[in-house]
Order: sequence, then C-alpha cells, then structure tokens
Amino acid sequence: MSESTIDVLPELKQIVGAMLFAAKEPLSIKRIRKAMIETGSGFGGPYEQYAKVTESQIEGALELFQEDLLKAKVGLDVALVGGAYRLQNDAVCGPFVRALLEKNQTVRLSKPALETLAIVAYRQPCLRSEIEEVRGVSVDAILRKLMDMQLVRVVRRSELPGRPWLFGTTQRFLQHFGINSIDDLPGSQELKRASTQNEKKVATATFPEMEKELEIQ
Amino acid sequence: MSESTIDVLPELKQIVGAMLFAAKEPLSIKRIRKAMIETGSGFGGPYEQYAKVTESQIEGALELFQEDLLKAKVGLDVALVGGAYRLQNDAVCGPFVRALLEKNQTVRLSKPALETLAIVAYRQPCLRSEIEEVRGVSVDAILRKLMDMQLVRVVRRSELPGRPWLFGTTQRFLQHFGINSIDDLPGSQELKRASTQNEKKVATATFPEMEKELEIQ
Amino acid sequence: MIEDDYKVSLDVFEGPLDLLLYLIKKDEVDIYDIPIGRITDQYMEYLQLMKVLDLNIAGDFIVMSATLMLIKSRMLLPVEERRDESEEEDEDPRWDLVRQLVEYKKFKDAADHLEELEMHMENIFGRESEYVELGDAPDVDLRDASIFDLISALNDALGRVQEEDLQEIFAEEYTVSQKVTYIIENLKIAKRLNITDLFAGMHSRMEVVCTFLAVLELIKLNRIAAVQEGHFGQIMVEPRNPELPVEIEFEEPAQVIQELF
Repeated sequence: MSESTIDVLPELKQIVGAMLFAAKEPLSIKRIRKAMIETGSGFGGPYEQYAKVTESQIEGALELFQEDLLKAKVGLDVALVGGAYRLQNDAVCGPFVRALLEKNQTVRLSKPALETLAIVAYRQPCLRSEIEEVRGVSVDAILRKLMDMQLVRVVRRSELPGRPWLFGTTQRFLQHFGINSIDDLPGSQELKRASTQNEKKVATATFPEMEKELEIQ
Repeated sequence: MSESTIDVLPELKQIVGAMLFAAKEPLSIKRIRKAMIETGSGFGGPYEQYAKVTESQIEGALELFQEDLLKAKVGLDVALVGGAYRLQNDAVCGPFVRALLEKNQTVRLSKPALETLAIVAYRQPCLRSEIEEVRGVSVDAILRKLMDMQLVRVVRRSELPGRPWLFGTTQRFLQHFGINSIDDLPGSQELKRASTQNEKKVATATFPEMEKELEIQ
Repeated sequence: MIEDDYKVSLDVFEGPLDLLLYLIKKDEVDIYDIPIGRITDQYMEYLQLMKVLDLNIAGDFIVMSATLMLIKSRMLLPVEERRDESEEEDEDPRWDLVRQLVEYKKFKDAADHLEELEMHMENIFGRESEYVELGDAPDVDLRDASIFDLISALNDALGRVQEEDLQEIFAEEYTVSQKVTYIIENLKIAKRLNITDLFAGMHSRMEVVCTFLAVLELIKLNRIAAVQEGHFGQIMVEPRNPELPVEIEFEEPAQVIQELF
C-alpha cells in the first residue's frame, strides 16, 4: 500500500522474516546468506553491506526475529526443522487454521506405521529384516507406503550377501514431525546401536519385488 | 518450537494472523469468520466464544494484527487486495526475496497494454470501440492478450445493435496491481463516465472473430 | 525490390495519438496551442520513415495525417471564413484534436500509475509465494523505448551520415543478417550498448538502415530489448535470451534502401 520506495534499507531481521515467509520450504542459514550476498552484489551501492553478512549475523537476526514475533503475538512462530528454519503458525491457532483449510481429517499415520517409522528413525540405516525382527511381523507393505509418503528412503545397499537395501528417514520425515535432527528424538542414544555390530548379526532377507521397483526408478 | 499446548486460548489477533499465514489466497472477513464459527462450535467448551465472533471484531483484530506486525518490524505486512486481506512481505525486502526465489526477470506490461488496461479499468464495462476511440488505434490484439492474461474479461453483451461485448477488469487485475477496488485508482471520478450515456454515443463495432472464440469457451 | 514476405512487422501498438503526444512532448509545446504546421511536418516525416521501413502501420496513421492537413489548411483561413464553413462559432479547428489528446493523455497518466503499482508489486510476495505472475508470454518490457524513440534514433543517425558518393554506397554490400550477427556479437562483449554507438562509424545510409532493421528484427524475436531510462533518454540495447541460437532468414530490404535516397 506504500509507494514503491526502496530508499530505506531493511534490517537483517526484516529480511530473514520476509525470506522465511516467501520461501516454499525451510531455509538454511547458508541459503539465506547466499540470497543476501546475491542481492548485495547485484544491487551494489548501499546494498553492498549485505554481501558481507556472516552466518552468525544471520543466526542472530533469526533469533531476534523469533523473539519479536513471539512478543508481538501475531500467531506466527519460527521452528528449526531438519537444520533449516521455517515460519509456521502458532500451535494454539491450529484448530482454526485446520477449519479454514478444511483439513478436519488430517492424515494420521497408523500405529503400525508409526512403529515401523520409529524403528527406521532410531536404527537407520537399517535393513527390512531388522525392522521385522523388532516388530515380529512382515513390514513389506508398510515400508512401501512410508516410501510413497516420502517419509522413508533407501540410503544405500548393505555389504551383506545379496546386498539388501538399507533404509533411513527423509528430510520430509523431520518436517512432518517438526524435528530438527534425529538426535533430538528422546532416548536416541539408548535405542541406537553401532550399525556395524548389527549389520553382521542380522540375517539377510531378500526384498526382491521392492528392490526391483527401486532399481527402475 | 513451543510444545503443543491448547491450554491457553488464542486471541483473535493471533488467530487472524495464523489464518492469513496458512491461507494460499487473500481472505475475506466473512471467510475468517466462517472458520472461527466452525472451530468454535466444533470444539465446544471454552471455544464456544469464537462462534459468536462478529465481523467488526474480526476487522478490529486485523487492524491490531497489522499494527503489531509493523511495530515488530519482522518483514511482513498486511494488504487489502480486491476486498480480501493478504499477508505479504515488506516491500523493502523485495529484492532479497526475489534473489531467494530466483525471480530475475519479470514480465511487465508494455505501455500500450497498460493504457488499454487503464481505459478498461476506468470505463468498465466498456466496448472495444470505446477503447479504440480513446487510443486512436485498433486494440484487438492487445485486448485479446489481456484476456489471455486474465486481466480483462467479458462482462456481458451490450444492448446495442450487434450486441457487442462489454469488457471489464478481473480480480486478478486487482491482485496484480495490489488494488483493493477500482475506486481506489486516482482520478477515478473524473475518468469514469455514466456508462449509459456512452453506450448510446459509441458506434457499434463488430468484433466477430473474438466473439466467436468467446462463445466456444 | 523488397520481397513481399519481408516484413519487420513489429506490431506497432502505438497509434497516431501516441505519435502526436510524443512530438508535442519532444518539442515541449503547449498541448492547448499546438503549432500545427510544425507538428504536422514532423508527423509526416515519421510516418514516411515508418512506411519506408515497412512497419505494420495501421490506416489510423493515414487518417490522422489527413486530419492534420485539414486542420492546417483551416488554420490558414481567416476566422470569419472558418465560421462560414462550419456552423459553429469561432471554434479553433484544433479543438477536437486537442480534446482527444487531452483525454488520451489522462489515460496515459493513469497507465503510468498502474506501471508504478506493477513495479511495486514485483517486490511483494504473498503466501502463495508468487507475485501474481503473468505467465511466460514474452511481452515487450515496460522500459522499452517506443517505436517513435527508435525511429528518432534512426533519423539522427541518418542525419549524421555524410553525404557520400552514391557510387561508393552501392559498391558496398550490407545486409540485415550481417548486422544481426554484428549486434549479437557486440552484445556478447558489451552486454549493453547505446543505440547511437551501434551506428557509430557507419558511413553509408544503407549500413545504418540495415543495422536499424536488424535491431527491429531482434526486438521482434525477443532477442534484444531497447530500453530507455526516462523520456527522451539514451536508448540502450540489451540482450534478452542470450542462450537461443540465431537462425533468421532474411530477404534483404533493397527497396527500403532505394527509397531512402
């Protein structure tokens, strides 16, 4: 609503806010810095100062941004998700946002799916056979579904005979659950184990169909 | 970063902020109210108070939201566009957002296109012949292009012989230029004229090809 | 002779009113007191160039030239005689045209306002994360010089060319395709060229015209843009889609060259 005026240079805090708002995905500090440098060197003149911005300055600006956002109580918050910052709505306003978006039926993961996901998350990279060992039941279909949902991915092939796939969680998994890193999961030290030790222990199960599909991709 | 806690009921200001943030398009007060009422009656209990919210309360909350947002200087702003509220980035941060989103070259309208659009905007609903009378040149191709861009639309047929089309601007036009209503354009009283007066005055021009195309749609 | 299929056909969306307003502004004359003789002469000069360059000019330009001639002749008549011809009292023969120009000027100003809004909105992103984009349709850039600015530049360049020995001119071979390559190659190095510099050092009118037609052709193909900062400012030529290869077949505009001499 204001006239086209770029005569006032914005503070770093404003810039990170505008960027987080307009971005379609969480932003890393590196990415924010890159855009600032590009703008600074592209525009030149008084903008050149932005080309010299450091990562710690950006981090400071992000902290300040979050602080001021929460102080203003405008229904918004910042979260660190998978190592990147995301602007999101205040959790207490969730029910209203859902009503607005008519997302009354949120897709929730089933218990078995959540359990499978938990095993993959804590034990990654892990074999299908490891998951089945823990759950005592075939996880073929569930694993497939979790991969469709892009919550689980193939990390690499293991060195075991038959070279079965090793599974892990995705960036999307972190976003979906609002987790910054796997290490932030409760009891992660306890539930994890040296992967080498287990890779040997676990029996190799073939996973032919799925593997075939994956190879096509 | 906060825990999921619904033990504190949010203020209206927070709610409108969270809604504007989550919505993919500008929101009217009516739409905001609808979502609040749904949430209020759906959740019941202490939430029921939200089911009684009035439009003027929401308007007040939106004003307060904008005020606090600007005061906090977080790179965000609210605009009233085409009768609906939109959360947007602060214009001074625009160059940085553009760099982030890698929007280097934007398509801008040519002068002749802008002039044609201005005539349609002020004189709507207007005939092609009226536009041509003002511009002194055929506007067939430009009008077609503006319709392709969804900035101009056919409003209805006029009552003149041959029933030529009457053109007007679209909601997208308002959004593209960030205008709340045509009346907000400067000098709109002077440049407008009683449409009845001119509908008679203006000679009827046939516009056969375009009309044919339009009928197919 | 010019080949039938050789048309620069840069769609001239600007009309005769634009040309008149352009000339009025250029000469800084009062719109309510247009020196009709001088403006008419200039109008005809531009029109002639446009015709010669075979731009897609509409009949509207011709109609306007007739109108201008009529006004000019009536201006020469004493006021009493004018009254005899038309029943109206004392009306200045220019009045209808002035009214039309003033009316149009208002919308041009309104368009300027829209232009400002559009530029402002380029820096605004909503939650949809998209400034309401108009799609990829290549459009002429807003800062683009009008066709009249370009013709004016051509006129200046032609004026600067020394009167030469005609023999010498025809001995030299210049083609539009050659000049297209010349411009593209130069823009690879310079990124941005003043249109005046593009004509610099050219000694024949044919060379200037070929260069000019090459500029128009490249604009039409959306390969370059002729931008102008501010009214009557310098016209700069910039590349638009540098990655695209140039494959343009030209029919050389021999007729254009001949008509200019």
